[in-house]
Amino acid sequence: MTEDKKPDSPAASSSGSSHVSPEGAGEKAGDTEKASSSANVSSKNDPPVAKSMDDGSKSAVVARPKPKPKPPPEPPKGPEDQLPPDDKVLPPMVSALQSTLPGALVQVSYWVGDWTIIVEPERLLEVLAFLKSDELAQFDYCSDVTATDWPPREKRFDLIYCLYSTRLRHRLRVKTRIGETDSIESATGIWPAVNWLEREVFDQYGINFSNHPDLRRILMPDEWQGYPQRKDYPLEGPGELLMENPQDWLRLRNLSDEIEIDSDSEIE
Amino acid sequence: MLETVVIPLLKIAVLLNAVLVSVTFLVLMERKVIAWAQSRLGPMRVGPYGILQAIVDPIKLILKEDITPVKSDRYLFTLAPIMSLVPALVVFAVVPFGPDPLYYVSDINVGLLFIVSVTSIGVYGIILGGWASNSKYPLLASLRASAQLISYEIAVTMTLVSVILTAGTLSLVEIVETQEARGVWFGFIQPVALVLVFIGGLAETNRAPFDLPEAETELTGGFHTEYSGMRFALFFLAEYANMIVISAVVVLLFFGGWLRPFPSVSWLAFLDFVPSWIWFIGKIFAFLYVFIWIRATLPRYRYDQLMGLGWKVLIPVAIGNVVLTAIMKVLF
Amino acid sequence: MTVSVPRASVSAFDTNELVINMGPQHPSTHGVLRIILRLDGERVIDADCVIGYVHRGIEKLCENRDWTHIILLTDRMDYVAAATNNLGYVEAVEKLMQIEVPRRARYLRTILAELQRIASHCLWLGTHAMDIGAMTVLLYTFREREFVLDLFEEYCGARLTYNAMRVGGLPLDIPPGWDAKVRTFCDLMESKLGDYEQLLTNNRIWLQRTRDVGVISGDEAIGLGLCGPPLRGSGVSRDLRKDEPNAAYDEFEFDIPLGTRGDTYDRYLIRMEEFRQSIRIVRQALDGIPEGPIMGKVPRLLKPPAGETYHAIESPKGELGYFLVSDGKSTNPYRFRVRPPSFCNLQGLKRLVKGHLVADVVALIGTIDIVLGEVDR
Amino acid sequence: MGEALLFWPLSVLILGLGVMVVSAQSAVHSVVFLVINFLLVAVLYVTLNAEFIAVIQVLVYAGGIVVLYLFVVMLVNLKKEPERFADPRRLARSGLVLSGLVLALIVVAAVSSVLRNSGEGAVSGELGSSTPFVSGNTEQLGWVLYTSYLVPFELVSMLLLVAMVGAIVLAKRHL
Repeated sequence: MTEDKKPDSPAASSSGSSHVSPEGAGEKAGDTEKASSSANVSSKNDPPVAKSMDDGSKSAVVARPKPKPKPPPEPPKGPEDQLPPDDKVLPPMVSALQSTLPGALVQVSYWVGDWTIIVEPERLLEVLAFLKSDELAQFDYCSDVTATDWPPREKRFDLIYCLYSTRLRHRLRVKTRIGETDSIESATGIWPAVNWLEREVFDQYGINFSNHPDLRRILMPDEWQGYPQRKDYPLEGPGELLMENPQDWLRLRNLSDEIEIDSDSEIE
Repeated sequence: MLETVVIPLLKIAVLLNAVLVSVTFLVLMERKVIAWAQSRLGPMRVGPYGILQAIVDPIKLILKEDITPVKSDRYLFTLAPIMSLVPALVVFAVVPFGPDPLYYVSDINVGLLFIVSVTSIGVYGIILGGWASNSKYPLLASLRASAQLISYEIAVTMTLVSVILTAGTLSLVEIVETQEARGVWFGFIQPVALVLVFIGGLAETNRAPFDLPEAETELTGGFHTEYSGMRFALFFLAEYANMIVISAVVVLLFFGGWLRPFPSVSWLAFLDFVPSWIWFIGKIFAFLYVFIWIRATLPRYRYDQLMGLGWKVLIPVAIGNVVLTAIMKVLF
Repeated sequence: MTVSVPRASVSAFDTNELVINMGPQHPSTHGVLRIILRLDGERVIDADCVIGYVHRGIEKLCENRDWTHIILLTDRMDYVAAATNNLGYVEAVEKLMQIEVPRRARYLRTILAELQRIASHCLWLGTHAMDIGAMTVLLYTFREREFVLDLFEEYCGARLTYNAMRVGGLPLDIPPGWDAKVRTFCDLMESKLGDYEQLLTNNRIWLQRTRDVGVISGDEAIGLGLCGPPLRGSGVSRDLRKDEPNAAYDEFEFDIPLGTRGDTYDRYLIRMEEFRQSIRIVRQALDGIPEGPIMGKVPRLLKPPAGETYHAIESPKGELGYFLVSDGKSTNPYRFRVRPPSFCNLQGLKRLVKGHLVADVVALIGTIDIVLGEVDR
Repeated sequence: MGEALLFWPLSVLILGLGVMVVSAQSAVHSVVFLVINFLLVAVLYVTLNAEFIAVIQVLVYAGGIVVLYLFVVMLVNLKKEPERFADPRRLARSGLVLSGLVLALIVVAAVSSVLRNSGEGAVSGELGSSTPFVSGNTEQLGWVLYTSYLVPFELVSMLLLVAMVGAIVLAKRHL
């Protein structure tokens, strides 16, 4: 457990202020928003999820200071990774994985016919490489890479690789849990296919992939602020802030304007 | 004075009008024929069966705003469409519509070479148009165009040599008269040359399947991407006028020009009641129909394949044809 | 023979690479796709796809709609094959809730999905041929596609975004006489396919334009995550209708056409054969439509138990997967993720176009058959 | 008389265009002037009743060679003027000397040819005598080329072939 981030505001504000001059646009986007909202922590109103991931997660765990117009139900703390029933035999590649890479596997889960394995984030790449090359697994095809966001959890993201074997025709999902500031090794070396898929995860969730050849935003514009698929991102985009807290919205606008000016001057 | 100035001027006026009007109707014909090939109706709104579309289209183009891009080369941008249309029209000066001097503006003794050389000037319109637009797609298109036109011009000119050898003259009127005297169209004597000239003609007029300079699905319209209004209309006119020129050349050289079919068969002489120019124009339109038909049917060549076809197939075959014709001429 | 020319004398000329921007407004990028091409002459050195111009955040939207509303949003992804999108989604939910779907509904779903495949392939064939310059094919295929749209209109009232399926079955039974019309369409389509093939399959120019263009080996295609016809074109036998049968596919006989060379022409042939196989499936399904209900036992308020699942079906473009997470408490999915086949296939474009000419870029965009609504979601 | 009327304006135009070819700011413009120049020269040939030469002039020079010039000029993209020598005056001086030399050469050639013509009768007479049984400009040219000047003609064609091969070898690095 290398995770050191605590779900309270001092950590958030320190992480925000430590990145005053960021390099990447995506990183910049996240951090500036973080900074703006952490500066705003003391302000009385608490927009539902709009402000930032940190505050959102905190407000979800800590008791809400103000009653909402429509208080949402308690956010779930994580997926229920159901254990396989006792009469289910583990697929051979999972047992092979257990014996070859002991300790990498955290849990094996089975639900409505799908096998999922949950692995340590540090050993994810090792596991994926094993699954690709092993005789019993032969997962040569990566169908999908995606993530889920569970804000109350300490390691809030589930990163999920959906694997398929065109030779043995079976599927497996590999899941790992990572925190917001963690970065995880990219699997582009194993399957070139994950290039865009990981870019999309980065774009939508802000999960950092190290050693990714081309980590840029893909669906959102390059200068976009925030990560839209996170649970604390407002459904209708930053415009929702305008309704809740015009001041926040203005600050966001100014920030994005400044960034535009900066990037223009770089081009010139 | 009347003989040397007024009558030629009158002829030129009539000819120019006829060409321009037939170009507008050719556009309508193209739209209609392609529509029928594609199980559509084509233009139906303006006039009965859309006939008046031929008149409305030019009016629309003339009335449209004529945009000159800011960063374009202003003078060349205007010069280019002119340079493309003028040669296409000048060529008609030597096209004979009948045996009588009344039916042609002039009969110079190097008529065929005149046509070849004047049409070769037309490429400047395309190149300069593409360059003057100061835009990348037109530039690519004009590069394609110049390479394509030059290589196919070589093939076509080389092929024409074999026809000249067969006819023994460069004058278009005399070429047709030779066909009459021999009693057979040259298309039957020189079938290879016919095919070569027709393919080369398709390429020189930028028609499908060789319409690379204006391939709208690749180069978004090619060299005339930036053109609009009247200047676009000039390019448009030039393309269709060139189609008519190529058809006229093919008809004159290979299909007996104004002659009726089978000029040697005497019992077909009753066909002579049809005036010569009607035969000629009828044949031209038959060829134009083939042009359009091909456009509706075939996919487009790729640039390297097009150049390969020109240099590796057409030119060797054309040279071989010339050599063969010369040998036959010496032997027989 | 290699003649070496000193580098300095070459660089005296301005032979810079030309960077051209294809799209987002370009006649043959099939929507708002932007490709930045680096050219050496007309040869493509590198290509960078820029997407996201029609990103509507469908995944985010779906996480805030309830399980039934989402069907309508899935229509908007691959809008030329909306029924297939519906099918994939409702089956994923059914899998999550373990709902049994009546056999009649599964048969009808199969018919709808296969008709949709024919319509989608019609659009693909027309635009692909149009890009390569054969414009007549476009009008022919649209004529037939119109027939399919009419059939769908008669079935559900909509022509493009059908909202044609429900969790647990179908909202509507087929109108009387509809199956006869589908049969007529199958006969018509079969004869028209001959027309298309006559225009293209043995056409020399078509062969020259598509043979050996965008060749990709099977292993490389797997690695790049290609799916659907582009993957099968490289000789990889992977069709989810056979491998992981959904709807009623396990009850029908059909073949999976496979390519040998992995070039554009093979991909073309495969899709042409898929037309025929789809017709074959539709005919078998029409012959055997069982009587019975069209809706299974479904609770009024959908609230799947907590858990997650990934369910993929073979859409006309390839593997269309849905990854759904339910928290078991709310009536919305906690996570709604689509694995869009067009997106994954478009990723391969960069590899396919390298070394080809500008004109081939157009042919290759056509051959991977993308719908930007699905790429961007 | 009519020819003379046409000749003087034409020659003035041709010379003027020649100056513009040299002095045009943009390389593409100067190529365009060159094309017009060639077309006018072709008209000059027509006034001399040399239709064949005129047509070939248009076909080969205006329609063929200059297109290639234009091709190159467009691609090389000479937005800025090429580098000048440090001393612009030196360039002007050497230009002046060169043009003076060329002018002197032309004058000498013209004077000597006039002197020779007056002394030995017309050259065209000789030409005519060697081509007794053909009529017309084109045939005459062909006759002369393939009889009196056969060897030079073939030599020139060889030279062109060599030049072509050389150009291909230079341009294509990998054959």
